[in-house]
Amino acid sequence: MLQIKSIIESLLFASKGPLNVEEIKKVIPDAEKEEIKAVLNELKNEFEKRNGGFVLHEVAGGFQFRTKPEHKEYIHRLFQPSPARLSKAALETLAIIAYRQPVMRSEIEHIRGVNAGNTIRLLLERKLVRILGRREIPGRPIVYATTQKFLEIFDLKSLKDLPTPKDIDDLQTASKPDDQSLPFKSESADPSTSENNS
Amino acid sequence: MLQIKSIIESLLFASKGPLNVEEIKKVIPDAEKEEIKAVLNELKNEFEKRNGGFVLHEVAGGFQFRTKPEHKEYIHRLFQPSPARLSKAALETLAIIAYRQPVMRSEIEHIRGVNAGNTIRLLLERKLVRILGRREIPGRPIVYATTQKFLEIFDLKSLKDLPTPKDIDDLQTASKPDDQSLPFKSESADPSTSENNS
Amino acid sequence: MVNEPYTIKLQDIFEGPMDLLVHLIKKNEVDIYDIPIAFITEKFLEYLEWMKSLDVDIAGDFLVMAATLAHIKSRMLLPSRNEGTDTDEDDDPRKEITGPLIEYMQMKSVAEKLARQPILDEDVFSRNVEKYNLVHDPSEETLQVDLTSLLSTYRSLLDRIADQKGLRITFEGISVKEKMTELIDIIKEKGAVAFDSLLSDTPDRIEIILTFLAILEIVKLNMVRLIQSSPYGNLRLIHRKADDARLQN
Repeated sequence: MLQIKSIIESLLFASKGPLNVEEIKKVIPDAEKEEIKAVLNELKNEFEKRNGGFVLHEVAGGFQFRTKPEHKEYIHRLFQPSPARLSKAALETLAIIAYRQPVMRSEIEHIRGVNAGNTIRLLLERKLVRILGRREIPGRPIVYATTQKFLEIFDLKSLKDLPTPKDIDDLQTASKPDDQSLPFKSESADPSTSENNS
Repeated sequence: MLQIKSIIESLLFASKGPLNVEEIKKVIPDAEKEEIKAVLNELKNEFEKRNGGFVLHEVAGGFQFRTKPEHKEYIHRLFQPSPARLSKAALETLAIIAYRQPVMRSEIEHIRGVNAGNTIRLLLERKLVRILGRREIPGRPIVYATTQKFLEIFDLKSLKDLPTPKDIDDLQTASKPDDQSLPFKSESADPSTSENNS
Repeated sequence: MVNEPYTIKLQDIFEGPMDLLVHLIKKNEVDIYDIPIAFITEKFLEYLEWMKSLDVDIAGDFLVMAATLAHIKSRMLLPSRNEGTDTDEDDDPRKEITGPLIEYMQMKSVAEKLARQPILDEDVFSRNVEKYNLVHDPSEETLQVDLTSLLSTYRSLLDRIADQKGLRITFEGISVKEKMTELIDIIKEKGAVAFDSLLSDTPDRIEIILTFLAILEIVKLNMVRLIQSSPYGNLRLIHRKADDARLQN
């Protein structure tokens, strides 16, 4: 029999999206979950140490081979034209949906103060958000949530990994150039507080 | 500056097809052709020696990362259609059954313009649709509906939660005035804010 | 008129009134808990004037906000009803925009942080396996299904047949459809049922109408027979299959 490590590596290589332990287990039923987990971590370390063009990255609850950010310039040159970047409106709408999910269109519009129909449509088309169902209030409005692909695209391990909003004090000083360059300050605010689960 | 080897590896990794020396040279103009050729051979040897799940394969005048043939059995298993994966034909048929249930095969075929027997059978096998009964008209045609499993796969609480084409069309239009999408609901009944949103 | 001309590049056109307000507050280093409402209103209107001078269509949202600001400003001028008590802060009319502004600024900060992540297909890349050699026959290609793909598939089918004559597809409420499926299941199981028993204990009008419509549809499908023994008597629904069996015995 082939080495499990080699098999797992080929699966990660051939898969379209990140693979998790359960998905690998389904393909190699003989392997123990613990064993798979160990191999994944071993591979991750190995590719990191190799310092080549790509690494095994942990994202959206699974593992996926990805190039390193420092190569982007060259890869963009290889793929012309590069995909359209998300607009500010799309990012803001996405942030609201991510934080407030499940959320209605009217709630998004209430926060942003502008019509959100087209932006939601775009996010649906790009599969970054999905229709979760309807809210049981008059009119039965549709409620939206983020997708697995949202996690994959924005390099999040899970929704718990979402960036926390800035504190109000930080928001006010954000216009000063010095403050803007601050890296992610780990906020004291717990991501699971008020904003997260209304 | 990044190592040329690392850049070339990332290009080979991200590319859709095999890359040859000229194509790589276009992306990294500073690199000499001889250098690129040497790096490609070096990478090829390295991955061969590594004895992992994939190798750098020389094909069609270029180089491409490929899984090893001995892994194909596992990779086929990975790609085996799970209940959440369907062919385009199956998805179309499922969409018609979901939105028009209870529905007869002839109606499905009328909409799709092709024979639907095989795809219906496949959907029955996958337990995404079921036979609801027969219409008591000549020929006693079978009537189809979706199943509980259908709801589970699409993450719906009930069929009532299924979004309709109208929901998507509505996204193109401005939200209705009663949609509470005004930037602010002013608690006092202010005529200037209550009717301005159209 | 405008002593400090705006130097706004066209790509900085504001997304909406909230976006503009945030800009004004940050630019002027205003304390969000103590917004100088007259000043901000003035700056807000200046911007609208500027947009007008550029012949930019000012969206209704901006006008609503201008009205809201003016309204708050006028309320600030009125003496507080609870003067002398501790509730001054709660009475602050500015509260109406402070809360939403804070919320919006927080969401903006999340959006900014998200944009700084290494974004897949922009900053980092996974393998492009769309055309993986394993798929031999394109018709065999499978798609990951989700609600959005189900819905867009149905929509494109509707578009495809939209021009065909003699086929009318209407957007029917799914609720009647669901009710039909539910009722057929019940009737099939029991053989025959009374209309009343199909309703919940305290049915509302919608439920009665929905149930009735669903029954009419089922009858039209010829899957059940409808019997009413006396005028205004209870409707009975009999499954065609059970009916046949009874007649034969």
